[in-house]
Amino acid sequence: MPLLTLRAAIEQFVPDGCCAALEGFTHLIPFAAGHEIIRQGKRDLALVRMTPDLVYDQMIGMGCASRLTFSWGGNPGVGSLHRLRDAVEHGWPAPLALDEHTHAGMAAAYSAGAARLPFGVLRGYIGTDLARENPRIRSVTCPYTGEQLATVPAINPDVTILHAQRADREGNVVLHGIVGAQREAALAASALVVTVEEIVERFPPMMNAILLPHWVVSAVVHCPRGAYPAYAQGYYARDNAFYTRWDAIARDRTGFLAWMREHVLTPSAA
Amino acid sequence: MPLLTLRAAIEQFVPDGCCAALEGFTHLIPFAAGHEIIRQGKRDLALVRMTPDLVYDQMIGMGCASRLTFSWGGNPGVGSLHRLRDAVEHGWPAPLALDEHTHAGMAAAYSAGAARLPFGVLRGYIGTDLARENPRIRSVTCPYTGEQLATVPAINPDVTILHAQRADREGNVVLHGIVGAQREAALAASALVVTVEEIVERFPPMMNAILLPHWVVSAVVHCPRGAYPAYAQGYYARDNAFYTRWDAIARDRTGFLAWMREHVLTPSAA
Amino acid sequence: MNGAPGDAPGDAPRDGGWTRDEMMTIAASRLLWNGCVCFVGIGLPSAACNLARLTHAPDLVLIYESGTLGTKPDVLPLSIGDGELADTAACVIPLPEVFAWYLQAGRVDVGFLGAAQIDRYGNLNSTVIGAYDQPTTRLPGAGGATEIAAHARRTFVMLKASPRSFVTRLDFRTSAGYFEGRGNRGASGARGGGPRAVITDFGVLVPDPHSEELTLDALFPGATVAEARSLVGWPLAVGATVRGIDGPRADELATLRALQERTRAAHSADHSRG
Amino acid sequence: MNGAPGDAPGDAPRDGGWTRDEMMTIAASRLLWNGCVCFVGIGLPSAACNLARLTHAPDLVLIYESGTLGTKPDVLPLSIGDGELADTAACVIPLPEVFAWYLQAGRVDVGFLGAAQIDRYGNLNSTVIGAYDQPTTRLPGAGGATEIAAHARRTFVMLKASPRSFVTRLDFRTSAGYFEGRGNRGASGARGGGPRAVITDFGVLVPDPHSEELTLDALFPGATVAEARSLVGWPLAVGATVRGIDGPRADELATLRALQERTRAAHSADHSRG
Repeated sequence: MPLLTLRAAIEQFVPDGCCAALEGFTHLIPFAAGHEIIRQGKRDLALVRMTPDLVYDQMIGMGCASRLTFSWGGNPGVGSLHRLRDAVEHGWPAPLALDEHTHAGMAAAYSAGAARLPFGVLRGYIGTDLARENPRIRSVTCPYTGEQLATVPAINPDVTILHAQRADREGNVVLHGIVGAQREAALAASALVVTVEEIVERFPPMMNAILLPHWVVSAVVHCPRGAYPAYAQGYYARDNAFYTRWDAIARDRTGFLAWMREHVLTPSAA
Repeated sequence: MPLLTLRAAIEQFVPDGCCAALEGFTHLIPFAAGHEIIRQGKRDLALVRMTPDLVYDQMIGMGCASRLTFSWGGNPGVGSLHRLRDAVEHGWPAPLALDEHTHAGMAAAYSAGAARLPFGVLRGYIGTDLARENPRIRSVTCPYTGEQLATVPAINPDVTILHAQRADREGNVVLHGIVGAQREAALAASALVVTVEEIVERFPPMMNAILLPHWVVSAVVHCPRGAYPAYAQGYYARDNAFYTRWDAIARDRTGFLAWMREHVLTPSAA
Repeated sequence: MNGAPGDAPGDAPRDGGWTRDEMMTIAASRLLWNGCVCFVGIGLPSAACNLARLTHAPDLVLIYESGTLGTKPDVLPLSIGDGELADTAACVIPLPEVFAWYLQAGRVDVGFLGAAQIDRYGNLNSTVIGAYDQPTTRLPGAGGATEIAAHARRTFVMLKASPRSFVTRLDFRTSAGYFEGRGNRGASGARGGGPRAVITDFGVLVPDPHSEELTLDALFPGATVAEARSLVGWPLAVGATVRGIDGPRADELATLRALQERTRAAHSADHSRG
Repeated sequence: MNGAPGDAPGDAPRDGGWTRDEMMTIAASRLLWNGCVCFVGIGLPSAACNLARLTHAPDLVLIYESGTLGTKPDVLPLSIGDGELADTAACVIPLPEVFAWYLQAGRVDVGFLGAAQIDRYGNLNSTVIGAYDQPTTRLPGAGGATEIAAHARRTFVMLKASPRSFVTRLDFRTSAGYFEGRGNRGASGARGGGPRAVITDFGVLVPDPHSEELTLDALFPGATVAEARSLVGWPLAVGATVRGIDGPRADELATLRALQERTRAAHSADHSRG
């Protein structure tokens, strides 16, 4: 497991056109990694995440993505993602194909991916029009009871990018707090890049802590505050005020682009 | 969640003929609960466990079981379970029907049970005669790739019995160390009885610890050393010497019965 | 789960010093019983559940879909995954386990839902206004809602009423209520009981036991049948007797306002550093 | 996973002061490379892996199916789930995750297997001797073996030789080797490479690249082709050149014996009171 700079990690593991999951469920959102993807001008990404939020709004608004697999695309507790909406409603800056699911469906798809099964099974998508709009939502018949159950195709990203609290020199990564489907997304991917708040020499044995062992980690990037304005349990709190402010920033194209230029694209922001 | 005596818990939750899983993977084996099942003379149980070991050897040898769902039935690190063998090879003291799986299959079956799905899917049972002998091992076709995958029917025991380190007064139960498929078996069951080393007033928030919340727990039994001769991480070590001695104790019927009378059936042993 | 809206700017106190948002929250909290296991969303449902926990139902079990089980937040979370929820949870588990082992397994007594649109059978839309491929308004989407609607033993819907939100025909069905009514839900594979109450800003609708059509069951103080009819986009059925709901008690109002005051203070603090 | 037998009573030192069990263990340890991820069973494989870790492969990653990842035991475990494995593991995960996310997902480089019987294509029996329904000897069963055999990138089998264990026809096939040989395994859905070496007490067998029949590849010091043939129940194929395996080096033998001495001391301690 190499220790890379953020720039090198994104260059190496996020080629144009790849399928990338920057997972995180409110907590430990890999904002810094998303900003580096924007700075490197990545194009045609098939982005995956249960809850695309501000950093996905930013990547979509900057034209990095051509496809989005997701289950809830909003600004949590605030409202809409205006850049996501603009892409879906008006094709700006580029059309965005949707592969839309429910949380339970995404969870099953990541879990299947982690287990290298081709599909996940759930009692899901009952009475929803989603299955009509998304031909990837199908069904199987139980070989014991004859019941029909919903299926989703496994999600196996080319690269999953996580933010975590700590790594050690060997490349073991530890997460604590709310972990969403991060472990499943990590183990489902061909490559796993983790930005971390802190790197320590060596972890003590961790017993039942949530650890991604070094031999499943492709690269570690030391990236303090890499989840800001989201939070890292034990390190810093969520900047709720920023989430609220984003609503106004992202509402129109010009204001959005100006903000991105100033805060993400300029060298001092890197 | 009521706090019960071991006797009351077994009387209430383990009727004759029920399907019971006393789970544990070397660690936290519910020996005391198994002994109470023997003392109460339960009959016709459909026992389930990935690794039936000494306490299953004892229950089978004492005639409690008519069926066994399992994946590895031995004395770990020592050799055979002579009472299990006698039941299978000679029908003593009663015939024992086998529902035999692999570890991966049992894990998938418990996981399906916990999720209340009717079956589990795995890339499993490849090239083994098990699928020929066990008609419950079947297959489904992936609706995306056309691949055939193995299936197992979900395991949903009437009761799962675990041993754990601690419970609080509310009935929350915490496990640490090797946990096998205990959480899955617990959540798959209709009723969950947990014997514990220790009961504390109240747990602090546990973040990512392995906790079975009080509203999935049917009963807690305060039962120090309830996993002996297996071990409870942080409380006492495994009595490896006893596992070795068991081989000789269980080898013939008379010696076995004498040992059980002295160590399990007599009131002082209760 | 689609967040229900917070206090709207126009929701000024009336009818004795409380707002309709407060009344909705209090009415919903009264539907919860001690010990019940609630799958909670952000916004009004979160306020209602925590109000119940702080008043008559101290042993209410709160599950947020972020994986926080048995959480006891001191302030309301802004997002479904605030650190406060993790800090005060009995435990925090991975999200796939919440959905498979708790929700799908039938271990949730009450699921709360919001939406942009509801129809007369309690079906919900939180996906798009307009056509799916060419939406007028793209909404956040299903999140946990579809499976909450299917698997929670019962659901409560909290949604402010207007002819644009209480509609004859959904633009998109995200989550199932009673489908087309008259037992239709039974054959769907949904194991939960469906919407047992819709708490809106004039009162509460409940499904008719036979037709399963949402029917006016109870009115908040100061609300009228005429007001209700004017806010619902279909010809609203009215129960034989429409109950009057008691206004907020002083302790309910005080507890709720203190909770919201703590929440405002906590969330306006500057967390941009450490 | 079926535990391989420990030191047999009759395994007295010979051929320069080391036993055949020791030679098997050392030969197996030499097949492991630094950093390789091993799925380990109890008995000889556990000794071989830990010997490798303590000699030439310090960064060997050991997984025991009990869920202990990256464990570094100071003494050999008696069971697959000893507390020592949990205490020294990088982390301990639930067993279903080990099998689904690590083994089935192809994240295991080497799986070790034992058995009661092996046939000429490396298929294994650890289930029954005799008929399944009326067994002469009921063995412990598959455990993890079937899926280790299917999914580990390669497997190493450790099994002492006798005409009763190296048989023409298995009584029951628990785990797949090369099926009937000649590429037969390819169509089975097994993603791992199959048995690359069988380490037995006279030397090592490897599959012929074409027929996939197990073929004598190397002999321990003091062992002969005639001895090998006498212990194998089928007409043993012998490679064009049979390598001689170097006897144990002093450091290998010292490290292994110290490990076993620590193990004996630890396991004979009285743990009946915590």
